[in-house]
Amino acid sequence: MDQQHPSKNLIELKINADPFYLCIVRKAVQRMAELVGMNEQDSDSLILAVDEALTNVIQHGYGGACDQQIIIKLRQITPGQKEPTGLEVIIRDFGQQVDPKTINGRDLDNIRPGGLGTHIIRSVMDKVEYTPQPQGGMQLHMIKYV
Amino acid sequence: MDQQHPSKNLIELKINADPFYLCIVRKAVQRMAELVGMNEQDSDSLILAVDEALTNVIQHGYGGACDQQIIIKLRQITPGQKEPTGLEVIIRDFGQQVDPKTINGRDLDNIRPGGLGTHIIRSVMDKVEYTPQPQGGMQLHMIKYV
Amino acid sequence: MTDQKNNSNNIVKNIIRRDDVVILQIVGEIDMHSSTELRGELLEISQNPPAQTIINMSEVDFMDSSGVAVLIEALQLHRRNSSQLKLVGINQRVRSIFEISRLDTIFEIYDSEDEAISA
Amino acid sequence: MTDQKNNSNNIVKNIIRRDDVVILQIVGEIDMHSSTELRGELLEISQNPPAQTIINMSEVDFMDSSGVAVLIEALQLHRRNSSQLKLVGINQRVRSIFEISRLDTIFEIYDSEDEAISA
Ligand SMILES: Nc1ncnc2c1ncn2[C@@H]1O[C@H](COP(=O)(O)OP(=O)(O)O)[C@@H](O)[C@H]1O
Ligand SMILES: Nc1ncnc2c1ncn2[C@@H]1O[C@H](COP(=O)(O)OP(=O)(O)O)[C@@H](O)[C@H]1O
Repeated sequence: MDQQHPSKNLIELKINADPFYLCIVRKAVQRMAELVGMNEQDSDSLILAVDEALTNVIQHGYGGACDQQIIIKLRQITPGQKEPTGLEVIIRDFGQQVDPKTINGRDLDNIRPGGLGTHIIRSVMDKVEYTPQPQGGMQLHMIKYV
Repeated sequence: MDQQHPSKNLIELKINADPFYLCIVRKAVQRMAELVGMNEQDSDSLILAVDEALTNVIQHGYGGACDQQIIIKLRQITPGQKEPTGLEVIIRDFGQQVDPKTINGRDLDNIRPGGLGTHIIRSVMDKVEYTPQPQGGMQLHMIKYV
Repeated sequence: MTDQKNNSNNIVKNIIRRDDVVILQIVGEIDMHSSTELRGELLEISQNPPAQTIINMSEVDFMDSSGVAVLIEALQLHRRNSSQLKLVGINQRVRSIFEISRLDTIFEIYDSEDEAISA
Repeated sequence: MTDQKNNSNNIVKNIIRRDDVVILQIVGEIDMHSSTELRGELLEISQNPPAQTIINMSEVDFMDSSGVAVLIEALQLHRRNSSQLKLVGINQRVRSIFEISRLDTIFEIYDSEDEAISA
């Protein structure tokens, strides 16, 4: 990530794994979505997807241990030879590691509370990649193009 | 800062030195002020003081070079033997160093645009301490008690 | 949980109980933090179930799956009580989560409170 | 400056010019980023100065010293043109910057547009 321009249009947030702080991250995502020129509808779903990913880290990665840390990086993707404009979101935790293949929501026809987060993330984002980190914890790499 | 609890009720933000991102920091400060139980009026002035300090870094510390970095740390001060509840704000830049004694606003009776930021910061915050950093740049350490 | 967090931005703005209808107006952002307040309110309503509960969401700026989970739980409780749960004023900002989750087919959704009551 | 930043959240909501009064309604958060828009608008008004300009700030949620600087500059331009600049609807959220900066004594401040016009 951003070897060449270490801080150009990049925001980094470190928060406790506590739902109390989600609204701050949403505000940051909203502002970055504006920066890359996303329309309001796309921006709203992007905000939702990031919120769902963080909610999952809090719930499953840390099992509700609110004093743990989550790092969120938001970076503008400037249109290049290969890529269109977009927003890159990286979420890093230091919690439980899981096999990315096991991260799946419920059957949408089986109505019950829960099991919607991953559906939302995958339907909104253009790239979704979970990677267990060698030093512990998980990283979720997401991209949404404009 | 926070040796014992490296991440308990601490938020850290890294932004570019660009006014575009100020609104994100204000949202974070607002949420932290809520956390420490600040009333709305105090919270509003705290938000204003942090905004003014960042505006100064952008303008004077970096001279408008928007691709430079600012780090903002917000930490809850839990009531201890010596201190009441409050919010600690640390703003770190890597820009021009100045003698803290030279950071002063204009005479309030001499009405002209500008020169109000430091007045606001000093009248709102209970502690204001500028320190040039050995590794370059400045650090502003502020506290507001509830 | 971190202590000392006040809930200054309440999401339940207003509750009106008239005849056998409860109208609950919720506002703001409903996420994993604030949805517990909504859940408490809806569980309380289910203790003493009216013929219908109408949730007015026209001033809801954000809702995530924690909010949806609370609504689904409430819908199931209402069905068990043979009472009705209706949603009103779903705006553009929260419509997408209803669509992605296919909830627009599960909930009874109306444009206005009057329309919901007389439906 | 970083490019590609759209100004989707405009702070100038409405401008009404009637007889020799301009009423400018501004909304949202006025900081170092958004104050340039306000400055442009006020400079334009000063090009062709009305007898009085009234700035309605009742929907302003935040204002910092960048906003104040723009207002002071506009006040000075208006005085030079022998026209009046009046502020209306200063709410609790922006009152403190007026007090700390002692601007409540420099600006003509009124509760409503009508009061300002007839003053
Ligand atoms: N960050 C994560 N760390 C570990 N497991 C996860 C994570 N995110 C999702 N999962 C797994 O994927 C499942 C589906 O997640 P989701 O669709 O969001 O529904 P829910 O969180 O309501 O169970 C979770 O139940 C969990 O087992
Ligand atoms: N972060 C900073 N770095 C360097 N100089 C600063 C900084 N903050 C304030 N100053 C100095 O203090 C002066 C007064 O600041 P302030 O009261 O905010 O008014 P203004 O920024 O409008 O000049 C500035 O003009 C500048 O010389």
